[in-house]
Amino acid sequence: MDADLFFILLTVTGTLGAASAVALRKWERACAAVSFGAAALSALFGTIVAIMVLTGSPMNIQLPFDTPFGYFGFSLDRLGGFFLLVISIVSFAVSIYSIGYSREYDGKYSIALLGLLFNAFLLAMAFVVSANNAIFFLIVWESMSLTSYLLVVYENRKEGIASSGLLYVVMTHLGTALIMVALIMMGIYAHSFEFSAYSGVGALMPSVLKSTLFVLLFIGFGTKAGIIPLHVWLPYAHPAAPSNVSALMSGVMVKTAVFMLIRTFFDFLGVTDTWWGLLVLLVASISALLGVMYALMETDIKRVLAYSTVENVGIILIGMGAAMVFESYHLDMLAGLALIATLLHVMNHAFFKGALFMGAGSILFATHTKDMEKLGGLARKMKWTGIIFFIGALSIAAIPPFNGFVSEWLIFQSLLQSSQIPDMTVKVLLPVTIAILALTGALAAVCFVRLFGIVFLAKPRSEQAEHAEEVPRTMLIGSGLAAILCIVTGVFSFAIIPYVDQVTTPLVGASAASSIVNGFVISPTNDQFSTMSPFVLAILIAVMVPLVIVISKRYGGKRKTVVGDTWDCGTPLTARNQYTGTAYSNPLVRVFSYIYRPRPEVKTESTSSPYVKKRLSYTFVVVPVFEKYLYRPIVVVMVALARWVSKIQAGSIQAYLAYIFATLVLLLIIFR
Amino acid sequence: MMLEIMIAIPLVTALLVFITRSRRQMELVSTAGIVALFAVACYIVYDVIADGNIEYSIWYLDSLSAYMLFIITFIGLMAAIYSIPYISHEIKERELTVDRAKYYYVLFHVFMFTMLMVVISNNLGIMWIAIEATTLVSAFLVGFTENDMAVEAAWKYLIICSVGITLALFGTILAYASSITVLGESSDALNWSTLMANAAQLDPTLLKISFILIMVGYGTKVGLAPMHTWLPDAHSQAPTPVSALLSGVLLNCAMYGILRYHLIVSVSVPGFSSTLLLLFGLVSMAVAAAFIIVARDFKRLLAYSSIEHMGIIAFGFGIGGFLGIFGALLHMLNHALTKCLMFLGAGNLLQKFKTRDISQIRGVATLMPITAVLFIAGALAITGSPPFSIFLSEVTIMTGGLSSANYLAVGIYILLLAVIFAAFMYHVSKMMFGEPTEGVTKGELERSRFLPMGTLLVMILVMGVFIPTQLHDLLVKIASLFQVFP
Amino acid sequence: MDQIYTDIVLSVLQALFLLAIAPLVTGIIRKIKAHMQQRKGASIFQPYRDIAKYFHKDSVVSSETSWIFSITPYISMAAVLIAALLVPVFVTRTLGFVGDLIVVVYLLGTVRFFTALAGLDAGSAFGGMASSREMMVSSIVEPTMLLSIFAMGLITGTTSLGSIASALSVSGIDLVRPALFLASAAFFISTIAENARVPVDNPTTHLELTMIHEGMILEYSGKKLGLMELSSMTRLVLYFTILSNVFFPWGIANDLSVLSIGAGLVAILVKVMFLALIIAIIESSISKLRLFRLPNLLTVSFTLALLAVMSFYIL
Amino acid sequence: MNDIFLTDVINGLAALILLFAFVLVAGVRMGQIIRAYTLGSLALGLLAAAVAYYTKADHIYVVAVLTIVLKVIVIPKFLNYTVDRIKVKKEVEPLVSIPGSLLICGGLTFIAYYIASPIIAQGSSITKNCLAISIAVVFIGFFVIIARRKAMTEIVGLLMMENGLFLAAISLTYGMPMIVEIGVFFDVLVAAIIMGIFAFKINHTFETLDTTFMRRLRD
Repeated sequence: MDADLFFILLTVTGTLGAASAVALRKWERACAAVSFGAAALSALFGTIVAIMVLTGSPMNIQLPFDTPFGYFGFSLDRLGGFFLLVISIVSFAVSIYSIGYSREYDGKYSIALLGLLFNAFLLAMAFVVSANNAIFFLIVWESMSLTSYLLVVYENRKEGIASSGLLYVVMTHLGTALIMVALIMMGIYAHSFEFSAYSGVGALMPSVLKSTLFVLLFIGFGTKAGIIPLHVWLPYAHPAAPSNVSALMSGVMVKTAVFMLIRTFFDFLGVTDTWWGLLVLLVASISALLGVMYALMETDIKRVLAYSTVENVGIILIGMGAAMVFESYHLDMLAGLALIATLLHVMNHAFFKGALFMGAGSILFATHTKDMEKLGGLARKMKWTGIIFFIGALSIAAIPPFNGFVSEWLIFQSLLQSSQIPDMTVKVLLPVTIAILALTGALAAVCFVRLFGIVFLAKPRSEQAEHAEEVPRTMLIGSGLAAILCIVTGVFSFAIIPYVDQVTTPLVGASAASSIVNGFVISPTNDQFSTMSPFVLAILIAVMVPLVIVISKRYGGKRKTVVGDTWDCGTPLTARNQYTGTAYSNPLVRVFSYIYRPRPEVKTESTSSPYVKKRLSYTFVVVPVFEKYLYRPIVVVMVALARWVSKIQAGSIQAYLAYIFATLVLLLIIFR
Repeated sequence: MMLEIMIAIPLVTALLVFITRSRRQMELVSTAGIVALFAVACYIVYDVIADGNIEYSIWYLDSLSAYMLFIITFIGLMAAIYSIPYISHEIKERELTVDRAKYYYVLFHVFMFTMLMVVISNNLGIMWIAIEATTLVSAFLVGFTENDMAVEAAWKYLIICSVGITLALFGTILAYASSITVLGESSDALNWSTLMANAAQLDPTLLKISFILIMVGYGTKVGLAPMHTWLPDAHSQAPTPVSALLSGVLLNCAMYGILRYHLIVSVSVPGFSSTLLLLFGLVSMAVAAAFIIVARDFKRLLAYSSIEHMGIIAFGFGIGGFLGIFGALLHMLNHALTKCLMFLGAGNLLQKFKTRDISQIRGVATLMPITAVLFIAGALAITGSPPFSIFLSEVTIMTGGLSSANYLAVGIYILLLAVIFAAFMYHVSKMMFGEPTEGVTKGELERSRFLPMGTLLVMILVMGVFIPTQLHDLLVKIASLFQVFP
Repeated sequence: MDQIYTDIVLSVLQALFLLAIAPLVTGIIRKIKAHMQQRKGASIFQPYRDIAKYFHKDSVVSSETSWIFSITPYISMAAVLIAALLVPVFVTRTLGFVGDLIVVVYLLGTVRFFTALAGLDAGSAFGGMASSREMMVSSIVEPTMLLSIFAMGLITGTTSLGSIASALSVSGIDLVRPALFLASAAFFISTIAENARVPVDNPTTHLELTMIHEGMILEYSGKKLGLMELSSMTRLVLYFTILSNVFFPWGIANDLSVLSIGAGLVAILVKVMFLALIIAIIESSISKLRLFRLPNLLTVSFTLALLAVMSFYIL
Repeated sequence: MNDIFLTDVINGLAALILLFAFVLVAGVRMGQIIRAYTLGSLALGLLAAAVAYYTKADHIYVVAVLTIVLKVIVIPKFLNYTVDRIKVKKEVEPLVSIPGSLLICGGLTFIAYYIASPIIAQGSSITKNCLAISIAVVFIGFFVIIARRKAMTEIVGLLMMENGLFLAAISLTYGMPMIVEIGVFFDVLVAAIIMGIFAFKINHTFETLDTTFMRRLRD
């Protein structure tokens, strides 16, 4: 059995899924079951293909017709395979989840449309990582953007959905334009638009052009990846989409951008200048830090998660940037280490962000709100959702031995290797990145303590939360799968790394695995720098926790526990006494006020006497810096310009003719 | 012989429609006529592809004309089919009497006839006459709904285009003059084939002036800025199927006129004509972009987008080189198909909402889901998003530009495309999404409208990833006219 | 192979040792403070009695709480103990291969993570406030600790505790650089902050509005309270040990001869007591800072740590 | 008769056409304008005849006849008829004052000469400098369309542009191929008529022929 066959199966099932969605539009439940089932199946095929490719049977399919850009088709090397694996696994989980989740829309919006677009989206993503021709890639890439755009505006009657979608589609389109130029320029130098001819094309270019293309690609794909300041669309679009789609967009789609960044930088252009890596590091650090900081401010669960995606992409790119710096000094081993860390984090983030977004979806499903301030106490009402979400939170907060911790640890280690860089200034710069990364990690922990604590613990803050019930089984299975993977990929990372290494080896030209992994233990390349074994850690925890429990139960004999009220200083507590999400993050706002520029304002309606207030209302906003100072002006200028030009169409026929006359005379005089 | 038959068909159809009595009859006749026309045209096109150019008496068909022929007849077919539900709806709404409807169908077919004449006549003079004729006939179609706006639009259309056309005639004369020193006053000295054959000896100074006049003259009809001013008025006021025809086909016909001269001039004065084309192309795109941003009327929006796309085509030809030409040619077809789809969709909206004002149209996705899907798809396609066909042609042109190192031009081109995309999507998403407009009942109009629209969508979707071999070969053949080869 | 077993045995022993002396150290600090405040003060063994007492009491649990509240004590105790397994106390040989300093820091982070959640769980304003403040503090403290550790890592060319300790203690003075002192200073401030000591927090107060750490465990009682107390005591000692054995590891045993181990034991006891003394002095000489003054102090420590890392290259 | 005389005649007639163009610009009433156009056309017809005589090319006689029949008789009649039918004031109401218009037209004539000069320089055919005049006439016609308000004046201006073309056609190329000539003539006629029809429509819908009132369609 070769991979080609399974890839074809993937395509066919996906298409059938889309078709069946339309065919069964009358029977919503059946429609959901069939179309999402098909999606799950095709994701399964995707997983098979990916595994086959990763175990060394490359895939290659060619479409049977010619275009001015040569033949279109699909081919997968190990890098593509790795990303296809991530995509497929998450897609699989999400597809299953969607069967239940789509109930949310029964009778409100067309399930058929959802199924159709969902399948199309999955296919598009699978194609993006496997397209073998620049133009074909652009086609599928943009198709992916458009299907996701249509999914974002799926709940189209909702307030503000249209504008969120617009922002998204416009930003991503701008990005694509730049990518287009870059890829085509490469094609011109490679004398072919097939990716097979692209690798190493950078060597043929003048360095100025090369650097220009680097910048174009970084901005272009950066837009999709959501790096600051190109992230503006992300916190609007991801929350706007149906939660299952958000999971895909945040978990997987942004990764396709990372995929292409790695592909283009390491494979096509070849990293030669150090400043490339430094630029990436700079931008990535800013994204990571600001991303998590904005995440801390949000009270909309899905926006929190969206911003945390910005943060994690930042972390991923920090890894990649480090790899680029090392590569530029031909420290191949270290580049390999950094790249492995990057790819691991790509995978891990896909899993825990998938779990978290699905969890958020479940909350939405059960309570019909995603506003933290209206939630609370769900851990008791939705036990399993709570646990799943908690696992996700632990992973993203890099609690050992969950997967988030492993990749973050590796990134730290690879940054620490900066001591081997010959250049002094660069050496001194990297520790700053370390500091920022550390700070980011800590803030991320705060962010998710806050999120989980406010949403799942203590008293419910509203009616909906009061009457929340556990979500359907399919949703639990889907999100649970992702959660389990968070643990597995963490604990057994020592087994995964060698495969990842095979992915990076051709890119950096050196295999790092042998020195990274020995037995259960992971250690960065240069021997005895430091070691860590998530596997053994897991065992220790598995032993220690029960031990503690047993001992503490034994010692002092059996004692009964009485259930009582929370300590309330004598006045009965209501849900309004609890700390809110805003209050929780308030200390940090005050600490980092120079970044947040908070605009708190207190309104008091006083009665006749100034001492008796009728009402005190407190509103608090964080200024969206980039939108206000970067994007708004551009739009304003554009529109003003347009208005100015549009004066020529004033309706007077004489004027119209005058234009023609002027043009004519002018041309005749110039070119006579 | 086949040619005479073909151009006879629309005239005969018009006549038959004229003598019909009931609505059903005229619909039947008109459909039959257009289908027959399309069939014959296809046969001829196939003929040209199979065994080369056709040239006798005043006719001349090479691959380029054949290509245009296909576009004209196909879009004509689509528009004619769509006309049936559209017009009958108008009649139902008491907007039209049956006699007016008949008048409409007659004009429609005569219009088709004039456009056919443009592309199959060898003699540049006759081509000019044909183009002028298209103006005169379509003027009535533009002013068809005889309210004040329509009349105004028609008048502007008539005057501005006639003036432009007159300049074009001047250009034609000069082109002729440039030839007499070589060919003497032979009556076929105005034949394109003859001129092309002797292009090298023609008097360059005269030709340059001639081409400027042609560029401005026919350019007016193509709708290149700053001669475009009539276009938004005419396209927004005409009955929607006619708008589709105007945007999709008529503009291409005028462009065809320019191309014929471009071919000659680029031989005798290399680079001159392409520079002009490139210039006008970019200017048109820029102006169109501005108007698309501030658009308030969705039919005008589409009209401006037509200006933009004519600009792109001109740009492509200006860029030149195989990819530039190939892209531009492909774009002619793609634009015709997509714009036709858009206008048909616009027709649905217009008849549903009874307004052309963007700000008064909300929640189409809820009210008319199918139309919404088609319209959004069309919008994405027209703004050059994959997987629709326009993307392919635009990228081809862009590649041509980059490989011929026109970095600045391409830079502007891309910037404008991006801006237009943003503006266009802004308007469209405002119309399609959100809470529906008050007092508009849910539900689609006649189902038969979706036959042509669906066909068009499928075509642009398929051609988005794959160019049929015949088409590919045909385009390569046309490109060879421009002395460029893959 | 038996190498491993000895390592395991040793690390378990050291962990137990820490666990054993933890309450004692707290007791000693309290005693010293009492003396400085002209009080007689409780016996230095009082903490042992307290914990024993907690374990023999029934407990009251709020009706609002969830499973988070009930597992937190076990998790935090376990996490601290695991961390203890990785830290060299009197011998440099431990289960170091399982995790380096970063892991230790993250394990302690885990404790904080759970405690903060537990604080929120009961739904009282105090818990929420405390947890929020705790996280605010930690968000600056954790990177500080990591950075100071990285400084050590750069100096000694490793981040695994055992290696750092042995490297320093063996190669001795020639590794001593400005970075070392900067880093240790930063880490010391972190220790204070992390263990809820003055001037960051006041462990003895139960005045709701000022307490941070106590606020989070306000709802606990009985065995669970005992565990929480014990774990935080152990954590304090653990920090002391890291501070002493990572930054000033001299005296720690590098082999298993009775003599050197004895020396190691003495050394660690001396260092810990010394640190306890310093803490006590600080606590009784300066007062607790206002909450929103804290960031300044913490940022100072952060900067110190960053300087430490950079100075390694520059100086 | 000798060529020199003939060329003088031809050039003279060409000059006459230009003169009448100026007269037209100077016209303040519809009647005057139409008359100026008629005379211009007449001059054109005669010029055509002269060229025909000079080149012994019979088909140009046809052109001459057609010109005179159509442009001197039919079209002016039609125009007058329209003007009478549409009961509007006979003033032309210029946008640009008459003197100003005349000055501008002078400038345009100069530009026309400037543009044509390289071609005249080549000077193979004896009537090359008619090109300059024809360009000038085209420009002036164009200017009339722009600078006058009435729908009627727009039509006349257009027709005058066509006269300019014919001047060029005849003088440069001694007439175009027959079918083209016929076609063009027919076309001009039809155009004039159709525009007349629309003039009616405009008057019918707007109660005026002043096209500056048509400002409904705009952005």
